[in-house]
Amino acid sequence: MDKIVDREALVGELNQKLGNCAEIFEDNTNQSIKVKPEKIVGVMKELRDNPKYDFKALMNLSSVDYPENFTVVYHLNSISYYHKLTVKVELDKAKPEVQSITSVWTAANVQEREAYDLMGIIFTGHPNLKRILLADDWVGHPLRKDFKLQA
Amino acid sequence: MLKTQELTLNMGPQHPSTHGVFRCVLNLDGEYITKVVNHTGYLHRGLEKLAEARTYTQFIPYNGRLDYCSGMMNELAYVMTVEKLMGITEEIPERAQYLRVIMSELQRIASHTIYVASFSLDIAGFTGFMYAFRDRDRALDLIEAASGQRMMPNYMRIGGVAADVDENWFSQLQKLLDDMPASLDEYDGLITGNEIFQARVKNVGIVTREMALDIGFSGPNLRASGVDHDLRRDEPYGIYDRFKFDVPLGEQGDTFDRFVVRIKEMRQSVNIIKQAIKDIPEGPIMAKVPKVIKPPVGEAFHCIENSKGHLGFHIVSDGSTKPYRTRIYSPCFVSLGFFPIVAKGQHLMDAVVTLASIDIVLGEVDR
Amino acid sequence: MDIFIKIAGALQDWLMNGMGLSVTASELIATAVWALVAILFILVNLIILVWMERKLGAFFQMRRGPNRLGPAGFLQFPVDIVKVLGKEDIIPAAADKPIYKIASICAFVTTICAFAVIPFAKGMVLEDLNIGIFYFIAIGSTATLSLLMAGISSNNKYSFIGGMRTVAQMISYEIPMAFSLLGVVMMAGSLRLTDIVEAQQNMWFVIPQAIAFIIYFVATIAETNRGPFDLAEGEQELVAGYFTEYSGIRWAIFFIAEYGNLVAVASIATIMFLGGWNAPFGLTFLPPFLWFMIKVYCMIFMFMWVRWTFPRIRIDHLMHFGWKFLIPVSIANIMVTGIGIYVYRMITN
Amino acid sequence: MFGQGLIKGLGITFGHLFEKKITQQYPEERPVLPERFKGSFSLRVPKCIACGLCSNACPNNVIKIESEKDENNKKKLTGYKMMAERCLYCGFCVEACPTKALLWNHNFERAKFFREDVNLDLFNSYVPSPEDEKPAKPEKEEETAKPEKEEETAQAS
Repeated sequence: MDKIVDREALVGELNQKLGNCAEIFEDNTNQSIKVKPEKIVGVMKELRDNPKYDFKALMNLSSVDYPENFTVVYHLNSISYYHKLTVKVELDKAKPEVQSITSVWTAANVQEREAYDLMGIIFTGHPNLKRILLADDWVGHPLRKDFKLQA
Repeated sequence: MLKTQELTLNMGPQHPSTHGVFRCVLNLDGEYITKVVNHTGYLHRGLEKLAEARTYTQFIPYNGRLDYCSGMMNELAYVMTVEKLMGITEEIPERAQYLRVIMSELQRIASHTIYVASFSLDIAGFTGFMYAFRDRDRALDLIEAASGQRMMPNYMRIGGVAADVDENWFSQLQKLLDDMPASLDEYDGLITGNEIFQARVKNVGIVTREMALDIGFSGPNLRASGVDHDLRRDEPYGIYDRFKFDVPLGEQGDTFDRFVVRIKEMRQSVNIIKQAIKDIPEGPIMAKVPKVIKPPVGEAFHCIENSKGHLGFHIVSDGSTKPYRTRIYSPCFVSLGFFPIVAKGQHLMDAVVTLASIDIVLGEVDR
Repeated sequence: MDIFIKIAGALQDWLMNGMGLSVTASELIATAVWALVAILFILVNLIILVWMERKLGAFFQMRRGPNRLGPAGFLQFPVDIVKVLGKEDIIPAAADKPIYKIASICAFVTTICAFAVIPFAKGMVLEDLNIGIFYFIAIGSTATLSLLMAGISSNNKYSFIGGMRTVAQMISYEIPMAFSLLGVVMMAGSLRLTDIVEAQQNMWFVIPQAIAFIIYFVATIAETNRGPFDLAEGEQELVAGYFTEYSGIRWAIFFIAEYGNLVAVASIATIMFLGGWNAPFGLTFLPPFLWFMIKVYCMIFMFMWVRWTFPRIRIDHLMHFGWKFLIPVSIANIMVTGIGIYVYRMITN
Repeated sequence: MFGQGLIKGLGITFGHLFEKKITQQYPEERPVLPERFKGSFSLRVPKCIACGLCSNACPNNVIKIESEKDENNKKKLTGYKMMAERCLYCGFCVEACPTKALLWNHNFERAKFFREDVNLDLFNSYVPSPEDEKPAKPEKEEETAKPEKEEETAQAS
């Protein structure tokens, strides 16, 4: 199956370089780490530029509306080592704000706009945080669990 | 000195070369583009939200509506993600695995021929369009014979495939495979080798290696920029590790490379299918999966090499029969972000070619 | 010699003697009748041409083409014209209405005018001008104006860009076209089209003027706005170019004018390079008029073949090709022709 | 040399000029449909046991079943409507049918002038045929789904 990074070493290195920012996140995939929302840009830059990890490409930027929090999930993929890493950021239900990683990967631009559009997560520092799929005058964020499906 | 003024041109949503209902607002200085703003969402159907209201099995047919040019592969990506979530990836029967490979490569041929066709049409070569559609139709005929539908096959199932195919089907497939190289040579002669075509597409819309990774290109677009990365070879899913094939690469990442890479890829697909036909065993085509699918709590992200790039599904399960969250990572949507960057400074005619070269399907962009 | 000329003579005779009209009046009436015949000729050709374009396009693409109305779909276009006549004539609210309305008619008129000097056979010409080819080129360039009128008056951005492209393209390609014809004129020693045809009785000018023929061929494709030089209509980026806003019969007139132009330029190519009505290899069993038409249709087949094979060229390449390649080559061709004629005269004298 | 590609292209198109045409003259020439072709639905009413599995399997709530209990406390079908205007043609209903009462047919000419006309009323439009009168035996519900076998036998009958 997927090659997975040695998470303990990774978390240790990140914490050492950027201050206390990351921890191992236990789930069924065994490839996730949790990062503090205000440190995400630094962590991503490190993951991209550190030749040991070499995550040159951001793949998926997903967001999940869990009952207790919003989670933004970044799936990273290395095209040289072919290993994978899932970076999770847990956000407050009342104020879902996270730093935008557009400066790290341009690919995040549209995906962050989509996450804002459908899930209502605010990406601070995004150059153009507007609705991308829905109409500009749409009310609400449809992928949230409290959004009522009609028809 | 005469006063000049920029022209704002709304290209789309109804426009011959925006491949559907994509709209971009162009600022033109003469015929040169100074600014592009993308507007998507005209085909948004809320598939991610719909998935939350369907059971795992019931969502399979909706995947054909994502990228309607490569329905088989979308379904494959979805069912493989669910299988990963359930932990039954290893239990898929051999014959089903082979059928999956054959079908997805067949669909790749169909999808790439549509790319050749629409690309040819976007530089006003109508005849190339018809030749490519002739071959696409034969591939679709085979998909229809196997699944019952041409474009939205609903053929993949969680744990296998829906239906088996017989000897007659294989002999027809063999005929298509025998004819395909000649057809590809025909595209090369009519389109690729044409000097007017080359003058139109070479050195247009160049995406360098670094830029391609930065803007999230994947699949053929990424390989056209010279990045040697193919999920089928590097992180083989299913049984792709059993086949030998080359991964064609482009040199400088212009529209010409993106076109040529796809034509070469079709040759490789033919190659893969030929190997698969030779080895395909008899046997069951469905694994033993419960009738009601209830994956354990957790999440899974799986990515396959779709015809447009890496198509991924991120499914979060809460243990019930319906997914808690389904996120579709669509290659076209991410790739489309490159258009405002690359089209700046281009001629209007080049912008059309640039847009056509990344092979967007609006069903997947807007979901 | 030819049945048409006999009819013409008989008509004029009848008008003068039978009706008792004066010579001027009878000539006026006869000319009006011939003009009408010319228009009819264009329209009949048009039906064949549109049918041929559709069929050929379809055959190149392994389709069947129109095949429902009439034998092999031959009546498709006449029926289409009837349909188009019944359509609403939409004029955009923001359009410059008078110009918008007359633009399509202007395009048609210039096409008709071009036919005035074209000799279809010996004596079968409306007006055998002594500056025939000059007249043809002059009339041909005015067609640009009507397309520009259409493009600007529509008040549509696509039309506007299309109109601008037309002007740039047609004016640039006017020059190599005229220059390529100059070599032939030098060899024939006359601007009169009938004289040029007579001069080709022994050898068609396509042989000594092969380069000029190719230049003329390319330049006329651009002149008639056909693929691969159909930038003005550039469907993929400009929707339909200068006639985006046109509908109904106004659109159809543009369409007719385009095909009329095609016949005109193919006729000129036949007259200038392919020996006009002269039968090849002494095969005189067919009447000259038929030979002329066969040659014209061979030319048109070439135009269609090129159109259905090649993709569209980019506008800056088009300009470079016109100004940096075709014009120098055509000028060189004139010089070589001049030297050749000079040397030839020196030898023969 | 410049122009070689152009001439080659011209050669290719000329080669196809007199070739056999590949298009179909549709209304006169009927398309050859594969056996599994999903055109429209037909319901063999006597075989239907009104179990509702098809309706459950449907992703889009297309199928509306009306049934009543008869004297033996057995369900009897009294209405079977398909809102085909929102049907995905996925075929899950046909796969789910335990008695092979619901089948695909090859009637693909389904275009109608009004939207409502697309919907199918399979119960009322049923034409009885002797083959359908064989006693309907509900198959044992298998633990594992084997739709491929079901489909094959369904088409064979």
